[in-house]
Amino acid sequence: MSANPLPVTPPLTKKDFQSDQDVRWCPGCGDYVILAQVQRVLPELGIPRENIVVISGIGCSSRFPYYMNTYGMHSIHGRAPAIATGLKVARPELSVWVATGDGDGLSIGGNHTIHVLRRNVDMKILLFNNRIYGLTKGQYSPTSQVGMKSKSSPYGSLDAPFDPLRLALGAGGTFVARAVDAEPAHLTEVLRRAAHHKGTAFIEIYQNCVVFNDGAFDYMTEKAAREETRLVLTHGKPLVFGKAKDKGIRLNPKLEPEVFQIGREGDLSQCLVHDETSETLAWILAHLQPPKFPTPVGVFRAVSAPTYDAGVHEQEEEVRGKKGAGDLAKLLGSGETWTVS
Amino acid sequence: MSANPLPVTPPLTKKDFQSDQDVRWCPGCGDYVILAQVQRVLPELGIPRENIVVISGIGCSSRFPYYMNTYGMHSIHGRAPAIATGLKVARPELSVWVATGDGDGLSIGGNHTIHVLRRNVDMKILLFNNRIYGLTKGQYSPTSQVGMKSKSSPYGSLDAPFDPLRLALGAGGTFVARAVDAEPAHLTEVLRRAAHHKGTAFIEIYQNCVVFNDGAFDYMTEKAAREETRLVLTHGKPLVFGKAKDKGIRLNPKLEPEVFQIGREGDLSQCLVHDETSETLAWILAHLQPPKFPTPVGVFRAVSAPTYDAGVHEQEEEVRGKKGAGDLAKLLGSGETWTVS
Amino acid sequence: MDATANHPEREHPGKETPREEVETVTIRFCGDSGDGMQLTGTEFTKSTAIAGNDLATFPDYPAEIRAPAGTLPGVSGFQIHFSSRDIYTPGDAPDVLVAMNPAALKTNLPDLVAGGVLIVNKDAFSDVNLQKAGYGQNPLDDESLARKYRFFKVDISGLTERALAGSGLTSKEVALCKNMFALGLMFWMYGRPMEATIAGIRRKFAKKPQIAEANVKVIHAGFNYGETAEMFAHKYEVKPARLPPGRYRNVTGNQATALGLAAAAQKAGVRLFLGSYPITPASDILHELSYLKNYGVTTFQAEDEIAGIGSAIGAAYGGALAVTTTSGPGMALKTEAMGLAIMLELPLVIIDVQRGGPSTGLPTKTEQADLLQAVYGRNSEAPLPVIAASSPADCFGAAYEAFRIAVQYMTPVILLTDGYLGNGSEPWLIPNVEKLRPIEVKYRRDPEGFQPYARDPKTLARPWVIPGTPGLEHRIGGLEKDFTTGSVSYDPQNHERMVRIRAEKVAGIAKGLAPTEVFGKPEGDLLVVGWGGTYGALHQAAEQLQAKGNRVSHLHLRYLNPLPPDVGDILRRFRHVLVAELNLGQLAKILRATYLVDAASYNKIQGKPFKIAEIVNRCREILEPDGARA
Amino acid sequence: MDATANHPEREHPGKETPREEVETVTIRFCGDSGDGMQLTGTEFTKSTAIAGNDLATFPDYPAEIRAPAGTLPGVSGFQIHFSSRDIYTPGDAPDVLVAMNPAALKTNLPDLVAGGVLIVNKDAFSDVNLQKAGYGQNPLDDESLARKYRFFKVDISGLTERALAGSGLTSKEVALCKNMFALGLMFWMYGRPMEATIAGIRRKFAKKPQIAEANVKVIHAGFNYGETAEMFAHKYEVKPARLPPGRYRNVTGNQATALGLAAAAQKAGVRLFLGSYPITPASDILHELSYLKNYGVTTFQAEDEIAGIGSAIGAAYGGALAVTTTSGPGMALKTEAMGLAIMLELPLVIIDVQRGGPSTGLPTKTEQADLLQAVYGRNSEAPLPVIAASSPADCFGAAYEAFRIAVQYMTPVILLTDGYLGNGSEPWLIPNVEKLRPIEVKYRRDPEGFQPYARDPKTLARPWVIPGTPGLEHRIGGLEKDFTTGSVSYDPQNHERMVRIRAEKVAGIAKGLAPTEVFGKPEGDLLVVGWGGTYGALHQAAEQLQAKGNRVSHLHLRYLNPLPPDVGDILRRFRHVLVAELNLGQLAKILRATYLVDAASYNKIQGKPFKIAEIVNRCREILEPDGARA
Ligand SMILES: Cc1ncc(C[n+]2csc(CCOP(=O)(O)OP(=O)(O)O)c2C)c(N)n1
Ligand SMILES: Cc1ncc(C[n+]2csc(CCOP(=O)(O)OP(=O)(O)O)c2C)c(N)n1
Ligand code: SF4
Ligand code: SF4
Ligand SMILES: [Mg+2]
Ligand SMILES: [Mg+2]
Repeated sequence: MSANPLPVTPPLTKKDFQSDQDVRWCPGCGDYVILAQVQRVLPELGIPRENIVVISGIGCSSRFPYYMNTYGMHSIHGRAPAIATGLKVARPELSVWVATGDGDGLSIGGNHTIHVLRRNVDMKILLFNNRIYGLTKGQYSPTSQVGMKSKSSPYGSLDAPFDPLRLALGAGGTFVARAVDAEPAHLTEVLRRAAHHKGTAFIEIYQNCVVFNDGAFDYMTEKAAREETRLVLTHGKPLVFGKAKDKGIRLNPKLEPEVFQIGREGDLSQCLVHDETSETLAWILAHLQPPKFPTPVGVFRAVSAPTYDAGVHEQEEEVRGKKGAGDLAKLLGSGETWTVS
Repeated sequence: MSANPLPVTPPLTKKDFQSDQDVRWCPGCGDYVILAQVQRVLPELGIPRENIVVISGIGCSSRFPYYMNTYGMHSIHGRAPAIATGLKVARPELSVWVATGDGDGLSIGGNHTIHVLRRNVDMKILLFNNRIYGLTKGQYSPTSQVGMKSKSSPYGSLDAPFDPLRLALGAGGTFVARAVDAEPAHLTEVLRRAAHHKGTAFIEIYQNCVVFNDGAFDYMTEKAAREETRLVLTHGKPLVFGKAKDKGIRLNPKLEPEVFQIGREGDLSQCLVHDETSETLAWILAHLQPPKFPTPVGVFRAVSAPTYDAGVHEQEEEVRGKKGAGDLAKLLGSGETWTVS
Repeated sequence: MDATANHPEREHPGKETPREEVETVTIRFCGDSGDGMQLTGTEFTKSTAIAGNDLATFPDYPAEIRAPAGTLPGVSGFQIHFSSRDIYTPGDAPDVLVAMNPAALKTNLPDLVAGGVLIVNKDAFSDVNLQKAGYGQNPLDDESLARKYRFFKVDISGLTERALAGSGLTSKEVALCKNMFALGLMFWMYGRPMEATIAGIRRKFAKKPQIAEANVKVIHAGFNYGETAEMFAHKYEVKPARLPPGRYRNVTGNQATALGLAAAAQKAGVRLFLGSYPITPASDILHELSYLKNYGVTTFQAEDEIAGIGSAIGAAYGGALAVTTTSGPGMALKTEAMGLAIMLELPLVIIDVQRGGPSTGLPTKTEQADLLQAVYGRNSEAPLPVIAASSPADCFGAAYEAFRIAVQYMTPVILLTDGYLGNGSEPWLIPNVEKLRPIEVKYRRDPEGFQPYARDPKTLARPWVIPGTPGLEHRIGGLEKDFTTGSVSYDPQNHERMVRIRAEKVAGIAKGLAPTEVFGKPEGDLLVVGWGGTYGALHQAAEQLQAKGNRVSHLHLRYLNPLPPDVGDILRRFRHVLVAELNLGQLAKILRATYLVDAASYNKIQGKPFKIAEIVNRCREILEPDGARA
Repeated sequence: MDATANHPEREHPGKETPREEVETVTIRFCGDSGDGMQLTGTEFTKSTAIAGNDLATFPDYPAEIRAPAGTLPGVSGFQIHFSSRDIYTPGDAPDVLVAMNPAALKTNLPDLVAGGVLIVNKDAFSDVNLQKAGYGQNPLDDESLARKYRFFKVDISGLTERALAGSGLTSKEVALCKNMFALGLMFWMYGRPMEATIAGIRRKFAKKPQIAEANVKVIHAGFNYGETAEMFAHKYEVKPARLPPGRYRNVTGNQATALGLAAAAQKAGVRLFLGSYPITPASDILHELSYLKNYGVTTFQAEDEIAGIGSAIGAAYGGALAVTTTSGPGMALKTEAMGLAIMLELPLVIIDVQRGGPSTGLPTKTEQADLLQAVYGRNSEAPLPVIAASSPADCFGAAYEAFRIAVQYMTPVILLTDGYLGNGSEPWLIPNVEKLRPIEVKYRRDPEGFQPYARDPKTLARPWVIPGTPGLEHRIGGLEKDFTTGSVSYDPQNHERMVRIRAEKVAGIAKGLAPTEVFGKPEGDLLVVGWGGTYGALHQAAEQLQAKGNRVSHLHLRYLNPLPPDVGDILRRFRHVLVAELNLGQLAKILRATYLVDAASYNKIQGKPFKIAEIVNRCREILEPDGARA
C-alpha cells in the first residue's frame, strides 16, 4: 500500500479517460457535458490515471464512474463522501473525486456531505444538481423549487429547497463553486480550479434533466438571456453583469445586496468586488437568486486550510517520532505482565 | 385525532412540568439549568400540558423528556427531528420540542437537523452543546475544538468543528439563537422567544459537562471575564460590549468584522446594529469567536416564513376544496371499470 | 394459446378471416423504450379487461431511464396473459410476440413458444439498428424464423407514416404513433373493443386534438390492416371468463397497496400518514397516495429511509395510521428504527416491495429474498409480524390486513410485496366499502388506572394514548421499560419478562387467524409451499398436476410470522414438501427450524418470476424420480 | 470459596490469624459509582494475576454517567473470581461481598452465597444514605445478617480519616481514599502482593505525591487492620494456578480485540483502518486503537455508523485491513453497507460487541441476541461469515482470525463479542509474535489476463486490486456484476450464477476449518451447545456434570456461518441437545434448520451472563426429568 513509483508515461489525453462502457444517460442529458469536461481536465493535471479514483452514490449522475477509465466505485445511495473519506485517509496520495446528485448528496447523503466539508478532507465533490430525482423517475428533490409538480408532489412541492452553496458554506467548506452544464468552457475552468484545491472542493453543477425537469436552468443558459441572468465571478473583479456590463451589485445599509445601474444609479466604485477569501461575500453571493438577481457562477470561496487526511498522517508521524515505530511484540506485552514458569 | 377541546385549567406552574422521575444527570451538569428554565417558560405559554411533546434522541441531554411532565419520547440516536416532523405534520396543534446534543443532533442526526431547518417545520430544537459525547463517556464531538484530547483522540482531535449556528443558517434556519447554561435568565428569554416563533427554532445552548469537558465555556461564563468575552444581542441595538461598554463591532472594507474601541478608534455610528432579519448579519455574527471576538448570545436571526406543517394542511384543504372530501367507495371504483354479471 | 399449438395453414388466407376460439393467450409487446410499449400494453390490457377476460400483466422496463435508442439495454417489454378461465400469472412464455425493432427481437425471441405468432416492424431493421442490436446480418432474412413461428413482417413504420400523410405532424410525432398501429392490429386479431382506448386518447390529448386524432387514425389503420391485408390466417376469440360478478377495475400491486392503506385509514376514521423515500419499485405507492390529499392522506417525502420510518413513528405516536414504504436497501436502513417501534409498541406498517439484490443488485427486477431480513434483521430480540401479498390485486387486502393487525396488537407489521406484484396488474373486483372488516381505533382517554404498558389480556396490546389527551402525560422510549409503568427499568427479571411478552404478543397473533387453506387434498405425495408473488405460478402448477391425477397440493402462506398454528400439521400430512421461492431457500429455513420437516427447496434467483412449467417439472422430478433421471 | 463452606468459629480469633487454603474465591466490591469500585477491582485483579492465580472479572457499571450519590441506580460493582485451578467465568455468586454503602448492600446482598463473608463500611450507613437506598431501618441492626453470613462491620470511612489525619488533604480527598482501605484489607485476607499496586499508584499520581502517599498509607492501614483487628478469624491462601508457562497480562475483551486487529495488520504488513462511531460497550476498541498511531493504525471517528462502515469500505478498497466496530443498534444501521461490501467482495471486519436490546434496550448490559441479525439481517441473499469470541482473552484470536478469513476469501466478516466479554478480563498468555499464523496480503498487480471478478479456484476469492496499480483501472459497484468482468450485468442467468457463487464462497470457508472439538466424550446423553461469551459457564457446567459421572459434553461454536462441516454428526451422537444462549434461541433456530435436530433451548435474557449452576440445573432436569419434577 505504499505509494507506487510513478511510471514515466506520455501525457494523457481525454480519450485515455474514456472507459469502454456505453454511456447510458438519456440523449441530451446534461451529464454528458460534465463527463466530457472532466475527461478534458484530468489529463492536464499530470496525475497518472491509476492514481485517480471516482466514487459515486446512486442516481443517474452516480453512473459517472463507469464512464471514466480510472479506478472507480459506484457505491450505495448517499454514502460516497464517507467511502471517499476512508479511501483518502488510507491512501492520501490518490486523487479522489466524488460524483453525486442533489438527491444522493443532499437528501440521503446530506450528513456525509457536510461532515466531509467540515473536516476538509481532500476530495473534489461534483454535485450534479438537476433539481429532481432522475433515476427514480421524477420525484422532487431537496433542491426543487417550492410548488414543483412532480410524481410525488402532484399538487406542488411544499419543501423549501436547500441552496447547496449556502449549506456548503455553513458546513465550513473551503472551496465552494458553481458551474452549469450549458457553459462547458466555464465549467472546465471551475473544474481545473477545484482540481488544484487542497481540501474539499464542492462544485454545484446545474445540470439539465431533459426527461423530468427539462429547462430548469434555461433562464440563465439561453444565449439571449444569459448576460442578464447570470453573473460570472472573477476574483478581484467587480460584480458587474448585463449585456452592456451596465449593472452592478452593491450592499444596501442593511448589508443586503441590491442591483444598481452603473452610472445611472451609482458608480462602479460602489460595486462589490469579488474576493474568494471573504467569508462574508461568499455568503452574500449565495443569496443572489432569480428573478431579482443574476445567478452567480464561478468560485464563490477558496481558502486554504489544513486537510483532515494530511492531519492524520502528520499526527501519525509525530507519534512515531516520539514513540518510535510500533513493535508488535512490545505492544502485546505492554502493561502489567507476569511470568508463569 | 381531532384537536381536543381545551379544558379550562388554572394556570400551570413550573412544578406541573416536573415529572416523577429522579433526575439522573451528574451533579453539577449544565443540563439541570436548562431543564429548570424550560420548566419555567412553558407555564407562561398557556399551552395545556397535554399538548406539549418533547422528543429526544440518545445522549445525556436526550434524557430530557423523562424529566418533563408532558408527553415525550426518548427515541433513538439522531432521529428526533424526523420523528418530531411526523408528529407535527400529523398533529399540527401540538407544541413540539426536540432535545438533542452536539453528537445526537449534529453527528449522527445532522441530516435530519438540516432538513427540518430547510423545511421550517414548526418545532423548537434545543441543542445542548457540551462539545463532547457525554453519555458514551467522553469522545470528542463534531463541535469539539481542534486539538482536544479525548478518549478517542488521545493525541488531539484533527476534525475542524462545526459551528452549529452557521450550519443552521446554511440550512435555511428561520430562527437561530444561542444561549448558555450559566446565564439562566438570558436562556429563559431566548427560550421564550423560540417558543413564540412559528417554524423551526434552533437554539444552541452551551452546556457544561462537568465530567468530560469541564470548563469549556468558562472563558465566557465566569463573572469576571464575561463582559469582555460575550456579547448579548438585542434587536435594533448596536453591537457593543465590554465592562465599560466601550467596544464595538464594525465591518472592515473586506466585509469582515473587527472590534474597535468606541471613541478612540471610531464612533458608535460605525458599530453594526443588530438586526434579526438580516441574513448577512446573522452570518457575520456566527463568525465571532474567541479569542479575537466576544461570543454572541441571543437571537441571531428570526424571520417569518411559511412552515411545512401548515403548508401540508393548507394544501389538503385546498385539494379538498377543489375535489371535495374523499369518498372511499368512489376512490376504490375510480379509473376504467367494467362490470361482470 | 393452447388451442392453436398445431400450425394452421399459412397459405390459406380468406377475405373473411375465421375467428378461432382459444382459451388463453399471452402476448408480449416489445420495442425500444422510446417506442411506447408500456402504453400499448396498458391499453390492450384495459380493452381486454372490458372484454371480460381474466388477465395478468407483467411490465419489464430497462434499468436506464432512457437507454440509447435501439440498444439491447434499451428494450422495454409488456406481457399480458388473458383467458376465458381464471388466470394467476402473466404467462410463462408469449404465444404472440410483437417486436418493434431488432434489439427487441434479439432479447425476446428466445421466449416465444414454438409455433407462436411473431410480428415484427420490418422498417426498423435498418443497418444502424441491426448493428446496435449486435446482429451481423438481418435476422428477417433468416428462413428458419418462418419455419419455427408464424412469422409476419409488417412495415409498421411505413404504414403509420402513410396513414398520417398530410396530418401536419412532424416526422418525430408520426414516429411516436407507430405503437398504435401494433395496438390496432392486435385489437383486430383478438377482437377487442377499442372504444375505451379511443376515448382515453381523446381525453389525454384534449389540449392537442391533432395528436389525439393521429393516434386514433393509426389505431384504425392497424385494425384495418389486419382485416384487409390478406396476411393473417386467423383471428381469435377469447371468450369472457366466468369471473365472480361485480364491478372490476385493473390494478397494479402498488396501486392496490395504496388503496388498501387508504381504505384502512378511512374505515378506521383516522389520518393516513406515509413517510417514505423514493426507491424502485416502491415509489409508485408514494405517488399514488400523494394524489389523495382530500382523503385525509398525508404523504411526507423524507430525506432518507430512516426519516421515512422516523416520521411514521412520530405520526403513529400522534394517532395516525402510519406507514412507510421502501425496497430492500431502504429496508436495511430502517431496521434500527423498527426496533424502536417494537419497544414503543406503536402500530406501524412497513412495506417492502422486494427487488433483486444484494446491495443495489437488480433494482428493476423482482425477487423474494428479504424474508429473513424481515423476520430476523434487527438487533436483539425484536419480533414483529410479517405478512405477504400474493397477487397484484391481493395487495389491497394484505395492506388492509397489515393495518388491522398493527392496530389490534399495537405493533409494527411488515408487509412484503415485490417488484413483480407491484408493477404487474390484474382485474380486481372492487370491494364493497361497507363490507370491509372494520378497523377499530380506540385511543385511551381515561386517566383512571392508566398505565402506559398495562396490556389487554387477550391481545397483550398496550393502550394507544396520544398526545393531547389530558391527564395521561407520560414518556416512552427505546430503553427497556417496566412491565407496567413503562418507566425505564434496568431490572434483570423485568427485562426477561418484557422480552418474552413482546415475543408472546406477536406469537399470539396466530391464534386469531382463520384455518389455513390448502389448494388440493389435505394430504398426499407432495405439498408445494410458497409465499408472496409466486402464488399464481404455484397454484397453476398444482392445478395442472392435479388434473393429471397427481396427489399434489399447494399451500400458500400469507402469514410468515407468526406462522399459522396449523401449518406444522399440514406439512406433516405430505410425503414430500417442496418450498418454491425466488431466493436461496428462506422460507424453507424457517419451516425446517420450526417444524423439523425435511422440506426441500426449489429456488430461482434470476430477477424473474417462476414459470408454471418450471414448477411442474420440478414437482414431476420429485414425484417420479426415476422418470426424471431417465 | 468452596473449602470454607462450613462456618469457622467466629469467636476464636488469634493474634496469628491462620491462613487457610482455598481453591477458588469470588469477591465482589460494590459501592457508589463515586467510590472507585472499578479501580479497586482492577487493582485487586492485577495483584491476583501476579500471585499466579487464574482469574476472570466482571465489572458492572451503572447506566448513568454519574447517578446521584448513594442511590440504587448509582451502585457500581466489580467481581473477581480467582483460583488455583483453571477459571472460565467471573463466578456465579460472590463468596465475599464488600459493600461500601447501603445502596450497594441492598442491590448486591441477594447474590452473596450463604455463609459468605460480608464486609460493610458501617460509617456509610447514615440516615440520608439509608433513605436513598430505600431502607426503612438500618439493616446492620438486623441480627439475621450475622446468622446467615460471616458479617463484619468495619468503620472504613473513619479508619481512613484517622489514617490520613494531618495529611493536609481535604475531607473530600480523604473520602476518595476509602476504597484503598477495603483493598488493603482484601490484600491482607488473601495474601496478595501489594508492590505492583503501590508502584502503580505512585506512577499515576507522580505529579501529586501527596495524594499518592495518602493512597498508599490507606492501603497499608487496611492491610494492618486485618492483621491486628482481631476481628477476622481467617485469612486465606489461593495457591497459584498451574497455567501454561509464559508471560501473562490481564486483558479485557475489548483490549484483546484491539490487539488482535493491530496484530493482524502488523503481520500482514499493511495499514489497519478503523472507521467507527462510539457506542457502549464497543467504544473501548476505538479508544484502544486510537493510541496506536505509531503502529500504522488509523482510527477515524465517523459521523455515524454508516460512515463508519463506509469509510472502512473505502479504506479496504485502498488496500488497508479495514474494520468497523459497533454494538446492536449501530449494527442495524450498517446492514445496507454490508450488502455493498458483499457485492464488492472486499475484505472487511465488522465487530458487534452485543448488548441488551431491542432498540436502545439495556446498553450497559450483555446479551447474545444479534446472531440472527448477523447471519440474516441484510436485504436479499447476502451471505457473509460470522464468528464469535468465547472469552475476553479469546477476543485476540477471534479478531485475528476474522481478518485472516476476510483477506483469504475477500469477504466482509462479522465478529460477535458482547458486553460481558468486552468489559470482562482474564489473564492472557502473551502470544509469540513469530508464531502467529501468517496473514498473506497479495494485491493483484499484473495486468496480464486481469479480470476484476475472476476467482481463485480454491477459495473463490476475487483478486484484491488497489487504486494506484497501473493498467488495472476498473470500476466496481453495488449493481449485479458480470461473472468475470465485473461489469454491470442484468442478465438473469448471470445473476443466479453470481448469487450462488457468493453463497458458495462463504460456504466453502467451512472446508478450511479444523475439526470441531467437543469437551467430553464424542457421544452421550446430553450435548450442551453454546457460542460466544457463555463458554466459561457452559464449560464449567459440563465439567461439574462430568465429574459427577454424567454423560454430558460441551460443544462451543466459534464458526457460526458457515457452520463447521462436522457439527451435524456431532449433534446426532447425543440423545439430547441443549442450546444455551443469552437470547430466545437464535443458534438453536439455525441448528434446527440446518440439521433437523430437535435441539432444545435454554435461554436467559436478563442482561447478565449464565451462572454455572443455572446450566447444571437445567442439564439435570433433562438428564433426570423425574427427579426434576419431584
Ligand atoms: C437506500 C436507497 N434508497 C433509495 C434509493 C433509490 N434512489 C436511487 S437514486 C435516487 C435519487 C437520485 O437523485 P439524484 O441524486 O438527484 O440523482 P439523479 O438521478 O437526479 O442524477 C433514489 C431515491 C436507493 N437506490 N437506495
Ligand atoms: C445508533 C447509535 N449509535 C451510537 C450510540 C451511542 N451513543 C449514545 S449517545 C451518543 C453521543 C451523545 O453525545 P451528545 O449527543 O453530544 O449527548 P451528550 O451525552 O453529550 O449530552 C452516542 C455516540 C447509540 N445509542 N445509538
Ligand atoms: S433521467 Fe434526467 S438526469 Fe437521468 S439520464 Fe435522463 S436526462 Fe439525465
Ligand atoms: S456526563 Fe457530562 S453531560 Fe452527561 S450528565 Fe454528566 S456532566 Fe452532564
Ligand atoms: Mg438529481
Ligand atoms: Mg454532547
